[in-house]
Amino acid sequence: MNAARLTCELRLSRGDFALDLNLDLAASGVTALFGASGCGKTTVLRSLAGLEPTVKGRVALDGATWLDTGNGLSVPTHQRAVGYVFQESALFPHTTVRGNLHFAWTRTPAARRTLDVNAMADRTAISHLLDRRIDGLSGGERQRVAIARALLTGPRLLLLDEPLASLDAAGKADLLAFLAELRRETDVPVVYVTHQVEEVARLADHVLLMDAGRLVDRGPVAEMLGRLSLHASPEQRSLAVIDATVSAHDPEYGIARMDFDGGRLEVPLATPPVTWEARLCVDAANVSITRTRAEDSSILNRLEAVVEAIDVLDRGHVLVRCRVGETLVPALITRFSADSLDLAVGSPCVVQIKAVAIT
Amino acid sequence: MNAARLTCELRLSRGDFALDLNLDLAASGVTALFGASGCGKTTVLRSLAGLEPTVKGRVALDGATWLDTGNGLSVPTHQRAVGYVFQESALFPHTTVRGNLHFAWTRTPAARRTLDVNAMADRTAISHLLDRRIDGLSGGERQRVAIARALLTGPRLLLLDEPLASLDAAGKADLLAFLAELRRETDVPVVYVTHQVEEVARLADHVLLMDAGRLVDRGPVAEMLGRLSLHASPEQRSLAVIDATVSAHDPEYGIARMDFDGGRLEVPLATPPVTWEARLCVDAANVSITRTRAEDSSILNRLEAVVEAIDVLDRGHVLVRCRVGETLVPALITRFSADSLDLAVGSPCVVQIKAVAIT
Amino acid sequence: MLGAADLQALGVSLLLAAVTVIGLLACGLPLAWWLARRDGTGKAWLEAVIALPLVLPPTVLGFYLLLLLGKTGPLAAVGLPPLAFSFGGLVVGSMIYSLPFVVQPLITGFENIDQRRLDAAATLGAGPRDRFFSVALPGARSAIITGAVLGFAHTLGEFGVVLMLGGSLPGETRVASIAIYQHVESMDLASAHALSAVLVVISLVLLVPTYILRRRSRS
Amino acid sequence: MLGAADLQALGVSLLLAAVTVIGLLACGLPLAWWLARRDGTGKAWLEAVIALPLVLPPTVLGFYLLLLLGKTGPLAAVGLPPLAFSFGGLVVGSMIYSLPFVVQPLITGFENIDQRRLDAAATLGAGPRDRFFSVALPGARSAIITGAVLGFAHTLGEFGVVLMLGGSLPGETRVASIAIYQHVESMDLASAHALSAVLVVISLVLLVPTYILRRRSRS
Amino acid sequence: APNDAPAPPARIAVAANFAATASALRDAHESAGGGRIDVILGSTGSLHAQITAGAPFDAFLAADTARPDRLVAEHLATAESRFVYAIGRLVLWSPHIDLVDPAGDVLRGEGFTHLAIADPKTAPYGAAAHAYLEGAGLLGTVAARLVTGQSVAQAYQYTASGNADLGFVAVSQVAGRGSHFIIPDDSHAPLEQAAVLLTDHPDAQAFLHFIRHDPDARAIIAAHGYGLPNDETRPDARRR
Ligand SMILES: Nc1ncnc2c1ncn2[C@@H]1O[C@H](COP(=O)(O)OP(=O)(O)OP(=O)(O)O)[C@@H](O)[C@H]1O
Ligand SMILES: Nc1ncnc2c1ncn2[C@@H]1O[C@H](COP(=O)(O)OP(=O)(O)OP(=O)(O)O)[C@@H](O)[C@H]1O
Ligand SMILES: [Mg+2]
Ligand SMILES: [Mg+2]
Repeated sequence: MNAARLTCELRLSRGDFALDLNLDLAASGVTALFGASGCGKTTVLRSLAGLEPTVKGRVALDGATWLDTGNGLSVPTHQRAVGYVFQESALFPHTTVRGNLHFAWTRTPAARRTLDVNAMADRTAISHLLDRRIDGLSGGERQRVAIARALLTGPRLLLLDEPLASLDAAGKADLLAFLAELRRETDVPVVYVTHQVEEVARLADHVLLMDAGRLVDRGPVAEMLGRLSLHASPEQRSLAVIDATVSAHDPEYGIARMDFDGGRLEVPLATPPVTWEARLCVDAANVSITRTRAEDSSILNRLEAVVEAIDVLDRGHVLVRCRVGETLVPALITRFSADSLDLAVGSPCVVQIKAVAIT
Repeated sequence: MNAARLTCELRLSRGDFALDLNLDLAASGVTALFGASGCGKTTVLRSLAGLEPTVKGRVALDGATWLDTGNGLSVPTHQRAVGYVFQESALFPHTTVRGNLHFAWTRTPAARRTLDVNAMADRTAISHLLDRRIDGLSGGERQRVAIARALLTGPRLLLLDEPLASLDAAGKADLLAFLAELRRETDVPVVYVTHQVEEVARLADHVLLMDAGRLVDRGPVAEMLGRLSLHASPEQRSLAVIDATVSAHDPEYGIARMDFDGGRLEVPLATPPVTWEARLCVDAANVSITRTRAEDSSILNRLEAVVEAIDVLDRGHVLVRCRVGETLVPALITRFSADSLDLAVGSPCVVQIKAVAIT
Repeated sequence: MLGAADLQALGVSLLLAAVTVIGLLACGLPLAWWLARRDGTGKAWLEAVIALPLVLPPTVLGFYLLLLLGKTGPLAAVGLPPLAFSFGGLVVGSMIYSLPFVVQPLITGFENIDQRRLDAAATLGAGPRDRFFSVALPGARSAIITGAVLGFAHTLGEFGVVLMLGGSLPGETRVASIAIYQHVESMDLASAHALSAVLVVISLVLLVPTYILRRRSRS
Repeated sequence: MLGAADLQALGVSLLLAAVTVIGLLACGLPLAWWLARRDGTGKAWLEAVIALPLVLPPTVLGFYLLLLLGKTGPLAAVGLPPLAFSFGGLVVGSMIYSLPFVVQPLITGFENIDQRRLDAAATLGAGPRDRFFSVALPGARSAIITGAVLGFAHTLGEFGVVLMLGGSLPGETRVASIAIYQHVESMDLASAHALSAVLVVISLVLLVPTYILRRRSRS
Repeated sequence: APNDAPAPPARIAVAANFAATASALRDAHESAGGGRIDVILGSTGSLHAQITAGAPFDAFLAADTARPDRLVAEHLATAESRFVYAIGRLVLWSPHIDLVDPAGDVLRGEGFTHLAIADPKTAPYGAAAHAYLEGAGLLGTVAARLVTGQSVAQAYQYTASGNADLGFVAVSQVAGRGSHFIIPDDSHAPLEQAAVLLTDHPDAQAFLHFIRHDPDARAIIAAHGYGLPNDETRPDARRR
């Protein structure tokens, strides 16, 4: 991959709030923007889209400079080719769903067009809504329309602000799969704001953690999700993110065998997979640690590991970061357990992961 | 508890969508309204609030009839004393946060007042925003203001439409704790719409599951969350909901001992609890089953149980509902494990729950 | 430059415009609010009727009003005091003539208020009157200022109706627009220019802060 | 009942009102859009200046326009053909006089458009012009209809400016309102009533469907 | 530019108070074979301003002599064409049959609440009525009850509609209804109305000639309640 990058320096101040952010990202893949409410995530997306007139600094994507206030340059929003799903849906109420999609489609240069209106409506499960007016949609339906509309423009940068917030579990899973597919098929860089670690884990390559207008941590998704609990309260879950390939599928039991660089996992999978690559996520709270193998449990996956770090989160919780081959698998356990298992950095151990806890 | 009840029969038709719902609920506690996007949840809340002029049927709360279209009765919204947090925040943009809260406060009869504006702002962590105008708030900040505003009216019925959707994990946890406290302190009935099982588990007493305008299942929260996966895809997680009392707290390890009718659980708890009652939730995917006890694992909680039902969800997944004393603890395991453990209805077994997976 | 009579006429004009605008808002706000919440052809007819005073030449409208509101008119027949040649009559005439300029922007303003805010206010215990005052009025603030400005300015410049109905009684119904007209007709252009200029300056002095105020309320 | 001259005057009136409204929308829409996006006192001044034609009595305004647009005026001095006493002149005069009625509601309408929709349109590739046509115009539809109706009706009833500037030339600048005035002046009240009634009926026939259309566009 | 289209009708600007008479004259002129005439009404002041600004009028029948004189002075009209075509007569009139006594003493009493008058500043009839009231020493007693119309037509409308009990109007307006008192001609400057020709439009010339000399025309003017000048025989003092 050559050096196509998204770089930005953003500075903005607004009452008590000041944004001061320097970024340099690979211009492909999904970057999750994570942080507490009010920390400035929306402001960053708006600045990238050219919607914050008071922002100062520089933004350049893949060689093209969009903002350089030092040199008085600011490319207007409509020439930036960003796709933006706003936090509060900003659909056009004067027309139908089809009208909203059509609006985006007609303004997209032929070269950037991918799916047409009907195909996109199909992929986002809104075909039955095409002739509805916007005020006849439920909250989740609106969100799907907004996503479809943003994707239709074949953007060079996709900005998603909590796009799945009011979707039900099934709808969320469908759209996540669709977004993951897009991520594989195109190399449009995506900046994705969400409060849901699952979404980050599923989609992101890279995670930025913001606080009060500043970047406080960043890293590849596996690293970052493995230590997310360190930054915040234990409510903020850490996750293992494991990129694996399917090596076998047992159609009888609906179980797939997945290989990754630290070993093999068994994961329930009702039907044979369409692609051989998959990303697996495991909540650190669902990973348990033993010193020896227990054989009669329902827990299918037991992996040899080495303790790499032990962080005490509070009096009760300990985050044990285990290395399984090259892969980081964090385990959130009680401090009591950690003591009784006599774990220390470097200890060999077995991490147990229930097959169904792998998603 | 005497027979204070919320009863409603709602019928409404709107294009393809038809609502037809008969309900009879205890008028206290939290009722979660659950269902796919577009199934009519918001429409039900609006109907209860008197905001759907075309709805037909009856609504009565605790003896007072709010709607009886057969007899031409419809109490106007402002006389129904409902607190409503809308799905899309409906704050007043012409005034400040304080103005929004004050609006609610001044219209609340003295007898129904509980917290005043400043105290409520404090509890919902918006004190620092009081003098901001609404369009100077981030998405999550708006949501907190909307919750504070609805709670200020000391409503007789609280309607919450995805109130925590765009909050970060910490904010969500805080507000959930506050709502749970409210639930204990007052006996205001709450109808709570959300797509997040965690929220349901944490708060609800009763769950209604809707599909396409109709009620498809209902029951106490433990029952319902124990079988939620049966209704939908495996993405829809089942949970164990365990009401327990704290019997001891180990300040050294930050672990509390909690008793419930099926035994005892050890749960990480950094500081001694303020109340002795607590509701614990465990994701069925985090519950593992063994036939014998394994002693050296980091898993602290092992409970003797009896298999009550085994449901095959798909080729790969099995939901094993285990009875621990009176409490239902569902375990989501692979069909492979279920077979290799030779589980059948009536089998004795041990359910293992990691302490940190209990939330 | 300006004679005492001109100054007096200016005073009457400003008073008339102020009273007319207040009266128009008092009637127009509830009327517009009511209309904005209605639908169907009945409403369209009523809106069209409100616009009708505009399509008649003012003098002719004044003439009809003179017949209607005068001593021998139907209103006097049912016992109401005749309004011709009195300040009260001018107010009524100006209100009828400026009604559409005030009510139409108000209807549009009220229609634009987000229904969700009104719903929210109802759940917070606000009854219909309360919602009108606490949500609709602030929400339509910009439209109200627009309507008030148009009504005020139009009343200042109004001439035909006022002249026909008022009889140009000095100090009571002789307004600045009549005075300017007299100056022009009698070829006293200097006085006409002076009075026009004063009227324009006073209007600017009143309008500019109003518009600044309207802007401030938006941000 | 109506003579050929009256019918002709009616035709001129309707044509004038139509052309004036079209002209006002053509200038007023961009102007209002521009103003709605501006802020500060400069904007307030401009808005106030737009409202100024209203504060002068129409005949006096017509008189000043006559001086401006007539044979001896500054426009003629720089070589432009004099506009006074021509249909074109009437259009200019009516546009100036009705400008505030059209532009003010438009400004309010444009200001009410949710900024988020404009932002969304920009991210979908719509440039400023495109946003104006595809988001602002549909979003301000109700305000546009209000402005157009006020401008149309006001032009139909306009009298002072038109009489002064147009000179009442039959078939060219004699409009219905002047014809009604002439009937009243010649004490031919029957004709005046008849023409007024026809004007009112035509206005209703035009306005009622317009208002119905405006409503339909909202739901 | 020369073309074959028929010449446009002559446009005669007429002071509004003469409107009805002018229509009758036009009809008579046309039925006597004269060319087509368009009558354009306005206040004398407005019409004068319009003519000054280049209005395409062919002749002007004013309500006074001042504006025609001015036009002559400004070389917009020829002195030869100027003539007095009618002399207005002022009457105190009420639609009530018994309100106005033949001596006009009603003005001295309290028998009315509103007395209508045309604007003395802009309308000749108003100035005449004002002069009469002043001469009769009545101005003080009636001042508070005066309602002023923009023109004599409006003064008439005030009175005819009953809103003013009585008013100073033109004889031409009242046609013998109600009760009246004709104001003596010598109590005010004569209400001479002068006409001028503004172009050499033949129809306009013919029409003015018709008004000035034709016995039928003069009869129509007289029938509408105007006095007639002795024209050629009576030397006009104000003429240059
Ligand atoms: N117009 C404004 N004036 C002043 N402060 C503002 C304004 N708009 C936003 N802010 C503040 O800027 C900060 C950043 O807002 P932003 O919307 O970027 O937050 P966010 O990270 O997207 O939060 P959330 O997760 O709640 O959506 C917040 O503290 C907010 O209160
Ligand atoms: N004005 C309307 N006209 C026609 N259909 C409507 C209208 N408003 C809502 N609907 C439809 O009614 C159904 C129920 O909508 P509702 O808003 O109650 O759904 P919901 O369960 O709250 O969904 P979500 O979880 O997405 O918010 C949806 O199918 C929606 O499309
Ligand atoms: Mg945000
Ligand atoms: Mg909803």
